Amino acid sequence: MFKTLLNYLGGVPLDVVFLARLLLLSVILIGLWGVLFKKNLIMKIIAMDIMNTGAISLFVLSSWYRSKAPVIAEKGSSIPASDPVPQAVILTAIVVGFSVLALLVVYVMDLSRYFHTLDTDRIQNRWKR
Amino acid sequence: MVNLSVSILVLLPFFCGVILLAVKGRSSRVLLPLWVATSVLAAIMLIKGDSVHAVLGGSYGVELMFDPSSWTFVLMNGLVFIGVTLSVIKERLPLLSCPLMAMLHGTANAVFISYDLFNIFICIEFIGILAFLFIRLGNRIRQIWSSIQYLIVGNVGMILYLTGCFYGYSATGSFSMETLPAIPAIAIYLLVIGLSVKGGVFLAGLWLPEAHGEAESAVSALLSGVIVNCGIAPLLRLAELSPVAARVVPLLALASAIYGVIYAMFDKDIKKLLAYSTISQAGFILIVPAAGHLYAISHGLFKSWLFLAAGKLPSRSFEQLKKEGIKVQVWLPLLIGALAISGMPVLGGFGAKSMILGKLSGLPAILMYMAALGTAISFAKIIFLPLAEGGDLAKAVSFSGAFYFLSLVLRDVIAGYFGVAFILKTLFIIGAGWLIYLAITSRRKIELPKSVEGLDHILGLLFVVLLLMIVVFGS
Amino acid sequence: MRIKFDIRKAYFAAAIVVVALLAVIPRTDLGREYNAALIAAKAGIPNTVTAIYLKNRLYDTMFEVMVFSISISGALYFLKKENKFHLEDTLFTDPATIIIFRGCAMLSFLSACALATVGHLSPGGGFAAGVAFGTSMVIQSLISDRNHLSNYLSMERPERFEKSSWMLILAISLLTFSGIIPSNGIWGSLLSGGWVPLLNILIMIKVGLGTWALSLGFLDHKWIF
Amino acid sequence: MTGHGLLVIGAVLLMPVMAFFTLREDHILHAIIGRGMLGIAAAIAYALMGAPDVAVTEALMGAFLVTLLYVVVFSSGDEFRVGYVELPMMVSKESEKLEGFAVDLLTEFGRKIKVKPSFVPFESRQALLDAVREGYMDMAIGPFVYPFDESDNYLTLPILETRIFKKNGGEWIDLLSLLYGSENRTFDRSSAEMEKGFYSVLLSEDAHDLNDILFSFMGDEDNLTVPELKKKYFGESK
Repeated sequence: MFKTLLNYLGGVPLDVVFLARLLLLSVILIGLWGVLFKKNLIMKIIAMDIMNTGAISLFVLSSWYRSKAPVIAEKGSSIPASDPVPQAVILTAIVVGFSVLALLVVYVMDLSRYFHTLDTDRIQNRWKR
Repeated sequence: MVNLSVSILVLLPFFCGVILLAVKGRSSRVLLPLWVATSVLAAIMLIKGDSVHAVLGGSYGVELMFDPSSWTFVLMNGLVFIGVTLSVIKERLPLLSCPLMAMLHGTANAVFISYDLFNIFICIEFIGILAFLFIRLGNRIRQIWSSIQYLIVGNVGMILYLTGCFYGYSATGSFSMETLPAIPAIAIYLLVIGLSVKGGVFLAGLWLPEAHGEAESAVSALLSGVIVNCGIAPLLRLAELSPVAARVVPLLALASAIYGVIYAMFDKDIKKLLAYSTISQAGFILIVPAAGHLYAISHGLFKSWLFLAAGKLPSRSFEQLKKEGIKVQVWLPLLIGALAISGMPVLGGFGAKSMILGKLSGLPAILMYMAALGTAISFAKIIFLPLAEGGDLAKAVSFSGAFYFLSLVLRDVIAGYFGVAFILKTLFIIGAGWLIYLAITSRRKIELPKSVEGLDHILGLLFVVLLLMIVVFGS
Repeated sequence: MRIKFDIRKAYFAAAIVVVALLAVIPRTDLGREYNAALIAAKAGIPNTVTAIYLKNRLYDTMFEVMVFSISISGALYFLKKENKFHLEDTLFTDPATIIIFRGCAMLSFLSACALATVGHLSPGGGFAAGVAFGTSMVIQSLISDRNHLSNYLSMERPERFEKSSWMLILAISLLTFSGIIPSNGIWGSLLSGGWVPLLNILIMIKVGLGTWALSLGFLDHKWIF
Repeated sequence: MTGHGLLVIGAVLLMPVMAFFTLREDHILHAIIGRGMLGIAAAIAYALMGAPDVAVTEALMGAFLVTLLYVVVFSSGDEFRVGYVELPMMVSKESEKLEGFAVDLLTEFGRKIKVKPSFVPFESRQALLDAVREGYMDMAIGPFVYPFDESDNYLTLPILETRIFKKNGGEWIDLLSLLYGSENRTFDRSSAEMEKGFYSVLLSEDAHDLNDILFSFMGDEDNLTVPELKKKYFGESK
C-alpha cells in the first residue's frame, strides 16, 4: 500500500534513496535558512554546523548498500557491502568541520566581550557610522 | 621523484611548523632556508618542464599532478614567502605566527600539486583556518569581526564545494580530476562557486576588502599573494579539464575584473584599493585558463610587495597622504609596484598581461582592455602621491624590496612576450589611464554603494550567482 | 544599514531553486558495492574504512590531524592569553558525584582503548577513540582538586607527549608514502596491516590530549562548570 | 520499500525535524539541545545505513563534543559583567539576594535586551575601577558620583541625582553613604558645603553596543522604570 502511494505521488523514481536524498538536502536548506535569517552570531554558527552535517550525511547516503558495514569477515570473501571510500573520506570532513567550529566559537566569545548582543547588523553598523 | 618533492614541499614545512610550535620560536629567520628550498626545487622542475601524474597510496589513493602550471604556483609560493620573511625578519613576531607561516607554506604547496577534489577541500579548509588565525593575530576589535566573517563565508563556500564533491563522486566513483567531464553540470557549478569564494573571484570575493583592510601588512601580503591563489589554482585546473567549467570560469573572470576595477577606481583607502584590485586581477588570471599561472606569479609578487610597502605608510586615506606626502623609502617601492601592476614593460606584469590580452578576441578583449585601463587609472592614485623630503634613499633599497624587484624583472625577462605592438599598446593604455586620472577621477568624489559587503549579502549572493550560472549555462 | 527583508527572501528563494535542481539529478551510483572486498584484500585489514583512511588516503588524514591540532592550539592561544579569575580548588566535592565521575572516566577510557586498538578489525576510528580518551581525562580532572591536578599532571608533560605523537604521525606518513610499510601480518590479528594499528593509537593520543587541553583551557578560563 | 528502508527513512526524517526545531526561535539553549539531538539523529541514520565508523565519530564528535562546546559558549556568552561595591539602598546584599536601585535598574535593562547581568562583588573602589578600565567588568555600580568620578578611560552615565558634601580639602562623601554608611567614616557636615551631583554607572570602553543601548534605554522618556524605582526606594523624598 505504502509503495503504491509513493509511486502515485509522481513519475519520479520514488525509491528510498531518492527520498532520503531529498530529506538530507532539506537539512542543508534549513541550515542555510538559519544562516541567512538569524540575527545572533551564535545562531548563525549553529545553523552553519547544521548545513555541514547535512552535506556530510549526503556522503553516507551514497555509500549505502543494503546497510552492510564494509567489514570483511574472511580474507578472500567478496560479499557486496557498503562502499567504504566515501565513509573514510567523510570521517575527515567531520573532524575538519568540528575544528573549524571550535575555533569560530571560541573567537566569537572574544567578540562578545565587545558586542554583547552579538547581533550581526549592529556589529556591522558599528563601523559604517 | 614524487616522494622527494612531496616530502620537501609539504612534509618538511609541517615538521618545522610542529617543532616551532613546540619550541615556541618567534624569529622567522629560521624558516628562510625552507622557502629557498621550495623555490629552488620549483625552478629546477620548471626548467626540466616534464609533467608527472602520481597516485599516492594505492587504488583509492590521493592523486597528485606535477606539471609546469603547478610548479609555477609553487615557485610563486616560495618567492612570496621569501619576500615577506625578509621584510619582517627583524621584528619579533607574535607567538603563533612562525609555525602558522610554515604550515601555510606547506598547505599552499599541497593545494598547487593536488589533483584530487577531496584533497583540495581539506587543504583549503586548513588554509581557511590558518588565514583566520593570521588575520586574528593583531587583536584589534575590527580584526576579530573581519576574521570571523572570513571564516563563516569560507565555510559556507566549502560546504557547497563538498556537496559538489558528493555529486561528482556519486556520478563517477572517484575524486580524481580526470573524471571531471563525466560530472553533472550542477556539480561543476558548485565546485566553481566554492573555489571562487576562497579565490576572491567576483561577488564571492567580497570578504576581501574587509579582511585586507584590517589585517597587518605582512598578513595582507600573504593573504593576497598566496592564500587567494590557493583558491584560483584549482579553478584554473577545473577550467582546463571540464568543458562546462571552461565556459563558466572565463565569464566569471570577466565580471570579476570589471567589478574589481570599478570599485578600485573610486576607493579612498589604499588597502581597500589593493584588495579590490586583487579581485580584478583574479579575473585577469582566470580569463585564459591555459596561461593563467604565468600571470598569477607576477600578480603574487607585485601585490604582496605593494601590501608590504603600503603597511609602512603613515595613514591609509588618500586625502591625508596627498596633504602630507610620503617619504622616499616608502614612495619608491610603491611607485615600482604600481607601475608593475599597470603593466609597465620590463616590470613583471607586462609579459603575462600582453600574452593574455593577445589570446583574447572580440568582446572579451575589449572588456579586458577596459579593465587594464581601469587598473592604470586606479594605480595612478598611488603613482601621483607627492614625495615628502627627509626620507633617506638608503633605506628605500631594503633587502626585501631588492629581492622583489629582481624577481619581477627576471620574471619578465625569462617568460617575456615582447612584441613591439604590445609595448606600444601597453604604454598607450598606461598613458591614457594617467590622463583620465588627472582629468576626471582625481576631482570627482563618487561614493559607490558598499552595502553589498554585509555578511548576509555575501552568503546570499553565492546562491544568486549559482542560480545565474544554472540559468545561463543550463543544468 | 537596514537590510530590507525582501532581499534575503530573494536569496533564500534562489537557494531553494538550486537545491530543488540538485534533488532531481538522476542517480547513477550503482555497482560500487564490491570496493570493500578489493581494498580489504590489499590492505590485509578486515575494516576497509580504516584501511582507506589510514593507508590509501593517509595524505588526507595527515592534513586532518594538522587541522585538528592547529585549531586546538589556535583556541588555546586565545584562552591562555586571557587573564583568569581565581578558581576554587575542587569543583565537585560531593562524594557521590566523585564516585560516579570516576566510574564514567574509567568507562570512557576503556572504550577509548577498545576503539583505538581494535579500530582496524572492527568499526571504530582513531578520532572517535581520541575524543573518548579526552573525555575521560576531562572527567578525571574535574573531580581531583586543582593544585593536586596542576602539579601532578602539569601541562608540560602532556604538551611534550602531544607534540611527539604529532611528529611520529608525520614521520609514519612519510614512510608510508615512500612505500616502507611492515608486512601485513596474519589476517585479523591485533598487529596486522602495516602501520595502521600504531597510527590508530597515535591519533588517539594526539586527539585525546588536544581535547583535554582545550577543556582545561575552558576550565581555567572559568567558562565551564 | 522494505521494512528496513522504512526504518532508515524514519531516522533520516528525524534530521530535518531536529534541524527545524533547533532554528525555530532565537533562544540559544533550545538551539543547543536541538543541535545535540540532530547529532544523535545523524548517528542513528548513519548506523542504519551501514556506516558504523562514521556513526561512532558523529556521535562522539558531532553530538557530544559540539554540544559541550556550545554549552561552554552559552554559559559565558549571554551575560554582561557588573562589578559592585556595597552601598545601602543603591546596591546591597541582604541574605544572599542583591537588591537596590541600581541592581533593579540593570536587571530590568537586561530583561529588555535578553542579556542577563552577572554581579561580581569587589572590596575596594580602586579594584573595581581598574577592572572596568581593563575591560574585565562591563559596568560598575556603587558609590560612584558623576562630577567627581569622571575619567577618560571609562564612560559615566548619571542615573540618580543626589547631594554631595564636599570639604575644601577635596574629600567628599555622598548622601547615601553618609546617612546609611556603615563604615565609620567620621565626617563633620558642618564645614562642607552642599553640591549637586549624580549617582552614576561606569561603563567600560570595550562594551560598545551595550553602552549605546543603555544610553538609549535611559534616554527615552516613555520608559518608566526609573521613576518607578525612585518611588519604590526613595519615596520621592530626594
